[in-house]
Amino acid sequence: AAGSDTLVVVTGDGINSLDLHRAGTNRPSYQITVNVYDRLVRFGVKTLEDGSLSYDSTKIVPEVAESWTYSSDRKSITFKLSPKARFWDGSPVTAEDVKWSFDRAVSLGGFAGVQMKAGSMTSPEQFVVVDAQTFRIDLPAPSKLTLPDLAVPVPFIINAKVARKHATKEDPWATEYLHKTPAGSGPFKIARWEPGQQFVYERNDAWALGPKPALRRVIVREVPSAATRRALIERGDADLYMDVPAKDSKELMEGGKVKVSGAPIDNCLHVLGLSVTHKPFDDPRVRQAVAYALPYKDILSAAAYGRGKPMFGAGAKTPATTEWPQAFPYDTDLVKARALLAEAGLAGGFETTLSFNLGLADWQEPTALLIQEALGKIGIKVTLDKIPGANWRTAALVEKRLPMHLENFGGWLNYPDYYFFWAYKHGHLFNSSNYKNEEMEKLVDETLHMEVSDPKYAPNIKRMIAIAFADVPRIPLYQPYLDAALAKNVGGYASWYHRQLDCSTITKA
Amino acid sequence: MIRFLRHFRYVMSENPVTAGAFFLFFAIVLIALFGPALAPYDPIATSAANALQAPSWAHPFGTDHLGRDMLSRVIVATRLDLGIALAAVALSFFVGSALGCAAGFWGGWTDRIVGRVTDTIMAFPLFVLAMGVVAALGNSVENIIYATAIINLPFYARVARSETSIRRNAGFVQAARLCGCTDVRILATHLFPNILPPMMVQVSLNMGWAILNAAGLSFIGLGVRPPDAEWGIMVAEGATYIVSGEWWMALFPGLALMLAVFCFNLLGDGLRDLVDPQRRT
Amino acid sequence: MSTHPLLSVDRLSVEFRTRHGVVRALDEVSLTVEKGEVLGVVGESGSGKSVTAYTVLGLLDAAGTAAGGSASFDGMPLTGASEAALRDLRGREISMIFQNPRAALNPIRTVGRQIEDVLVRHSQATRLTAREKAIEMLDKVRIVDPAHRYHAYPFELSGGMCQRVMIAMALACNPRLLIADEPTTGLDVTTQKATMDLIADLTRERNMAVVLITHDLGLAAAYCDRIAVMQKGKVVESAAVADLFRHPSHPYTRKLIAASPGPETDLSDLTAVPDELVDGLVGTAASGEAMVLAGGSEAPAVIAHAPARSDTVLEVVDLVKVFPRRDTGGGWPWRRADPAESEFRAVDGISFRLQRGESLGLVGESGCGKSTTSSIITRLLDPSSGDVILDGENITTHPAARFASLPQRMKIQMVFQDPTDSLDPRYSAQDAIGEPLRRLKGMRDGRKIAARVTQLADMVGLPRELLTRFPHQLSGGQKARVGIARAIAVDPLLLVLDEPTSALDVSVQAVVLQLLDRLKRELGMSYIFVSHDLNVVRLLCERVIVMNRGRIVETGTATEVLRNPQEDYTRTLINAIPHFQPETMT
Amino acid sequence: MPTKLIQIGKRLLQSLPSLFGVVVISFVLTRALPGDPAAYFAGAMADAASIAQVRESLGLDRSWPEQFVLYVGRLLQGDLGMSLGTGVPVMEELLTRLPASLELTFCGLGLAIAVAIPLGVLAATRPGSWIDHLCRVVVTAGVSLPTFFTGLFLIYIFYFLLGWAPSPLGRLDILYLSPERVTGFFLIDSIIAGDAETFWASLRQLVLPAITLGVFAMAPIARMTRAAMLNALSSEYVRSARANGLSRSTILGAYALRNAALPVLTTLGMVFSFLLGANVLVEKVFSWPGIGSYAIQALVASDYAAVQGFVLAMALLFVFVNLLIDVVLTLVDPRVGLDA
Ligand SMILES: Nc1ncnc2c1ncn2[C@@H]1O[C@H](COP(=O)(O)OP(=O)(O)OP(=O)(O)O)[C@@H](O)[C@H]1O
Ligand SMILES: Nc1ncnc2c1ncn2[C@@H]1O[C@H](COP(=O)(O)OP(=O)(O)OP(=O)(O)O)[C@@H](O)[C@H]1O
Ligand SMILES: [Mg+2]
Ligand SMILES: [Mg+2]
Repeated sequence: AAGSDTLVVVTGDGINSLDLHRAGTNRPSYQITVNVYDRLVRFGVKTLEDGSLSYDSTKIVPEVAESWTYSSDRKSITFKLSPKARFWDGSPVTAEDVKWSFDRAVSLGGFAGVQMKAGSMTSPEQFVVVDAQTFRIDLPAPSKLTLPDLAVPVPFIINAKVARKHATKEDPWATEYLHKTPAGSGPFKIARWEPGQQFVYERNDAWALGPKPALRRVIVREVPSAATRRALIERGDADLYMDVPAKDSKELMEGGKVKVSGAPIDNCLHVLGLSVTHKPFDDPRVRQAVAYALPYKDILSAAAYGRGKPMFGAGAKTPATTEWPQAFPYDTDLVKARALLAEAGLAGGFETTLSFNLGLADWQEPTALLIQEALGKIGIKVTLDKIPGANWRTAALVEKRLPMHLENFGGWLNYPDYYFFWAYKHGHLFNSSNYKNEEMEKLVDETLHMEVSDPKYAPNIKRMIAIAFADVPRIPLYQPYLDAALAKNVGGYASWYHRQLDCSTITKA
Repeated sequence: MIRFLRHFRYVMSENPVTAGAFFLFFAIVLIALFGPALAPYDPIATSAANALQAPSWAHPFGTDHLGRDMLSRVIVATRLDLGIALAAVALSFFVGSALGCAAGFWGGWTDRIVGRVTDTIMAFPLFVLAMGVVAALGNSVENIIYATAIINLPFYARVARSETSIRRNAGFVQAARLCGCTDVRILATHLFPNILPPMMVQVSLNMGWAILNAAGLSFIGLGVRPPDAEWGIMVAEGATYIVSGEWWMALFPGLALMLAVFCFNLLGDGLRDLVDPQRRT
Repeated sequence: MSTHPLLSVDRLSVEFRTRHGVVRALDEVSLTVEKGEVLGVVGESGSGKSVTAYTVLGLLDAAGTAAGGSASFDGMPLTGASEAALRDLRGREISMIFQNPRAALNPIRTVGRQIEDVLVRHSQATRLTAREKAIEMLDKVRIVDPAHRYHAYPFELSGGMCQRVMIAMALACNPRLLIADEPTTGLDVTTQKATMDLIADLTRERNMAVVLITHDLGLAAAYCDRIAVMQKGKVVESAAVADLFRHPSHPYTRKLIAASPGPETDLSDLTAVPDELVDGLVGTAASGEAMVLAGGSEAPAVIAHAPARSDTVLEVVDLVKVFPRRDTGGGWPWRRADPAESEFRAVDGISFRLQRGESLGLVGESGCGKSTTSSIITRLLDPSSGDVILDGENITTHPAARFASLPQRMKIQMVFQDPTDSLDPRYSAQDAIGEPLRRLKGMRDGRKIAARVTQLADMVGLPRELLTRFPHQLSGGQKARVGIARAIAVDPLLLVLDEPTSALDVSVQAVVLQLLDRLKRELGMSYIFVSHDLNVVRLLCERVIVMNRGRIVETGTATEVLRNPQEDYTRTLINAIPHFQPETMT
Repeated sequence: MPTKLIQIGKRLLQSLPSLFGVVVISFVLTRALPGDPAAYFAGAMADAASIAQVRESLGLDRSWPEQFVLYVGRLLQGDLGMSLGTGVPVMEELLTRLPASLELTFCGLGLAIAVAIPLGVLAATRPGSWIDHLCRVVVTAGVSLPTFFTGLFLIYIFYFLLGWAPSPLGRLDILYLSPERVTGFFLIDSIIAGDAETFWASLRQLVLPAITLGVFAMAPIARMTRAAMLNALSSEYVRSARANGLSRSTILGAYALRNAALPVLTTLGMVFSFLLGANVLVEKVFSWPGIGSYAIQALVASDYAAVQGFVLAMALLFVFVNLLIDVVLTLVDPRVGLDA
């Protein structure tokens, strides 16, 4: 649409804050942090077989931190800050700034605090300013998760001098100010923000922590209707469209007018959750029966339009590798399903409600319909219940009161134990099935911070997966793709676990 | 009865558009009654292999993203849509006209309170009120009906109020008093039947509006639950497929929706002529 | 001087397309109007008077067509003339005024502007000079302070003033012919006279020809040179006024004359053949023959309640009704307005007694409080103060809202002014008459009710086959009978009649009056008869009360008051009633 | 004239109870919404403690009456609260979005009036003719289309297939900068700024959504115009005007149409507030940054302050528009007083 240094992006959901730490900041707003702020470290980027780019969860590269070293007990990490890192006002990024920012992340509570905790960072005492260019994090115990957790969007570095100026007694962390006015060092600045309509990134020409971004301006425009977004990209009025619904990405790919770049999202699964505290799903045989009755292939073709990695039909009942996610040993087999139901004393079937999130209706609704029909065949009468987005979180995750529901959790940190930690441990947020298994609890606790190289790591992970296979509180449907549609002249797009746009690598011919 | 039929024929012959609307109306009612028997396929049976087929002899309206036959769904949806519209309109008609009649007849505080209540509802952006009600109560068919009824209420109350207050001192009301009728009886047996003709126009307009409203709610995602076929949902679903060239998914339910609303809207004048005794001879 | 008359209508026929096929509204009507002549066109409602006028001016509905004959104005053909030619003619050569003056004026244009419109349209003035001329016209029709009234909207003027404005408009361009279609119906008796006098003066002054359409023979007699009588779309007779009244040649004319009450008329003088009875009685009486209706021709039926002259049926003591005045003050709650200013005393201290079997007339001009009084007496309205004692019991102690369900309700019934308005359009005659039986008498048995309804219908002379009809399928006279049958269904002691005949044709009025008289005698009821027409009141009532502005100004026996009024107000009231006295005609 | 002002004041006072009713109902309605805003806004990974923390910071831990008193108190100070969804004070948001909605609504209404009134007059002068029937069918067809359906098809045909219309991306194409804000109406602001290009650009953006709305609004206006015109044309004053030989144009214009204008004006008031409601869907389809799309988002997210603010703004607008119409009515029709 516009000149070669301006990118027009269309998106369905707008941002509501420029400050990720603030309570109430929505997911799309994370991209501000990604583009506008720097972190100590970041993930590397790799090229996939099909030529598209993706982040590399195994490679952590320097950003503000030039280098880092673990202490011998691995309980503290010391970072050497790069002298090239400068805030927009020209002042250098100091350890003081890093500490203030990290203190803020763990103090404000909410999502930021939770995410920091995943990396074993919970209190300001852990963050130590050694000197202006040296920063140390002390850990209660060694953890493999700390360093990757520093690469996620949350621990971004704020210009503490600027922010402090706008802090008040009631608002010591300057949330009011940073909400509308970022103070960072990242490759882009926010040129304007019209809530509900658009915001514009402008290149920070002074950024020196990596190759200078090719784009000078990025205009991100909110377009609520998916059909319109698709029309815009097809007509060439937009250059980039992220989070394309599966059907559109399949068709756009076939249409050939635009490029579609996508990869399966790491550590993410679309699942059917069965609440083990609701009868009759407390009986594992019933859960297995459901797992045998699901029309996996139909779901993959009619709901995911092929943009999903199959997660069914594994030959063996136990996992051969630690790969996650991996296919479960279930496949559509109504005979087995009926047999299992009969075994559970429910040969006559039963009635239940399948709930799904209105906000994700594009894949959940067809999936739900297919499941409803398929379960009908083994005598399970399913009523569908659409729950509005605002209510979903409360019903499904907080109160965990939905007997049968569609869920899609993805862990930012790409370790199976991290997934199990959130989704299989009792009381944890994404364990919407209320699943509880003593062995699983122990395994996860033991493995979570363990290094991958630890000899116990692989057996533990396999055991966890084997339990998940057998108990199936969550029946995986498929591993989704994150697809982006790009104009033919746009390159350098990489897909990220946080599912946000990273503008710095993108080029436009 | 024969007189009514003759009158009916007269009203029809006088206005071809009304006659067309009535014909359409009967067709819609028949489809609503016998829809499931008429539908060539099971409207909720999915078939991934048949997904998104363009209209053909086998599927005259094509199939949707789950391979369901659109023709069957459009046919079967008639009953639900008509049901929602009828129920919502009946509810608001009875409640609204009772309130309006009372307000118009007794005036004073009754009038003031009813007036304020209807003003308050009217001051709401109506569609948003309906959205709020459905969002708050949950999206079931009943709640859609309640929401639609609530936002239609003021219109009936207003028409009923003004029509009643015109007539409240009419000779025949005074005469009824002399005949020993109590106020309530006068309202029920003398005033209410007489304000029916103007209300009839409102009823038919509102029927159409009720369907549109339900469709709008579906478009926002607050409509009837799947897999029930409902025109609004089908249009809303189909809407996302227009750009990719699967126009039939939105077009046919949209046409059905439009035709029904169109028919109801046109029905109004005819209905009034039918129930208006002045026009009867 | 030209040989042809100013307006000549020659065997004009007009047809209307209706849902029942073609209706012939005019059937070979022929009329002529000479220069300066005033022609009266009289006839019952629906006889085609208005249609004649509209056809002449080319103002017929789209549904109507001239089916034959012709009309010409000063030799120029009107039927078949182009719309443009007619437009030039209208207002400049021929103009017309209508019955309801307020409705005939554009409600949202000042009256001055409306007169100007006509002047400018016919190039009698430019927009610059029009104003002056309009004011001059307003002055001519004797509107006080015309320069000020020029800016008035119709709703700010009284009915009489509106009619004057209409006249001003009609005469603004000095037309040669004025057609006045019932110009004074709906106006107060006193205003009516003033308006007619004004028209007469102005047209005489300008030597204009006038066609005066009316159903009031008295009016026609007083103001016309010649009268044409119309019946069912035909002109049945046309003659100079004196000739017509002295030697009416057509039976219909005779009937009309006979049915019009004068100061000397007796109730039995009023003879009439109501059309529906002619049909109903299978032509026992030849249509031309007048027939005396009233059971009086036979021996009076046994009187149910023997009138004991002494006892009092009704006593009204110092009745007052105060209405809040709407249009005064800013309405601020804290600004208490002067009560005299904020209140309006519609009834202001009325007291009278009524004996059993007696009938009392209540007379007065429009708005003097007659209807309010009768509503209070019938307990449809609560008085502000005062008592109504019916049959020895003070019935004002029961609030009007609850009176409907009390047994006393039966004792007092009412017949309303407008028979159409007082019948529920959705109730058949049968249902309407049966309703009081059901509600007040508590009758449940459908057959018994039907039997009683039939009896009542017979009593009021309503053909039985009409009982299943709805009000809009009945004629005015028939509707009046339904109303009367309903009122007497529960054998009330007292019947209040609020102008029961004012919406009816003279001939129908005569029949109804006779019917009422017969019922009174047969059933021994007492009447309170409300009217503005003393002549009518006199026929039915022994005693009369004359009201003005909510007060009683004069009372006495009917003949006394009419012959020898004591008050000026009564006198103007009597004088304003146009009537003819063939005896005194020259 | 001061009496008129007093009357207007009185009218405004009269609308206070219903405004209060709106405040109460919108408050209760939002609280009755099923979603828990605290859980929603605490974010993806929030645990119970952080949800409680968010709840406290939003003041949602207090009892309803307490919350209501606080809300009304702030309302009286002109503070509508902060929208959680967009993170901007509701007042500010409404002020920027309202002109967008109004501009669209006015254009739609203007379009509808321009088509419907002549149609209605045409139909009324030839009642029962084929023109009459055609008008009726056409306008009824318009109101029978769901707005979102019309909008989508217009976009599909005129933007996607034919490419005549600009991209349905709100008020201005990406290439243009919005004109300096004076009224908030882009059409007016661009004229003030003397920027013809921006004017055309924003006009082009307006065409499709305005047509979508206008088609929907045509029917009631045409219907009422026809009925009122028929009424006026069959009235006695028109007959007497004809009897006085007034010309056809004077009769149609100064006599019939002026009188017919009264009920039509009243209808316009209704249609206007109706359109503001219908806007919700049209704005969603056309990505129009108005208050309608704001309301949808807020409602779905249980964004209390935003929903309440929106409803209140609409109610005020409704009261204002009706007052305006009443005032215009008194100017057109001398008989009408302002007292309700
Ligand atoms: N538009 C019309 N369509 C059908 N019939 C009509 C129409 N106008 C008048 N008529 C018929 O023409 C006949 C004469 O009507 P017209 O109005 O001339 O009576 P009228 O003598 O003026 O009565 P009134 O005293 O009540 O004014 C009536 O029978 C009426 O039914
Ligand atoms: N409900 C009311 N509120 C205010 N004023 C009223 C009301 N009813 C009647 N009036 C006034 O009281 C006065 C008397 O009215 P009423 O109807 O009794 O007159 P009337 O003598 O019957 O006149 P008409 O001959 O026109 O029927 C009139 O000036 C009228 O305007
Ligand atoms: Mg007439
Ligand atoms: Mg009266």
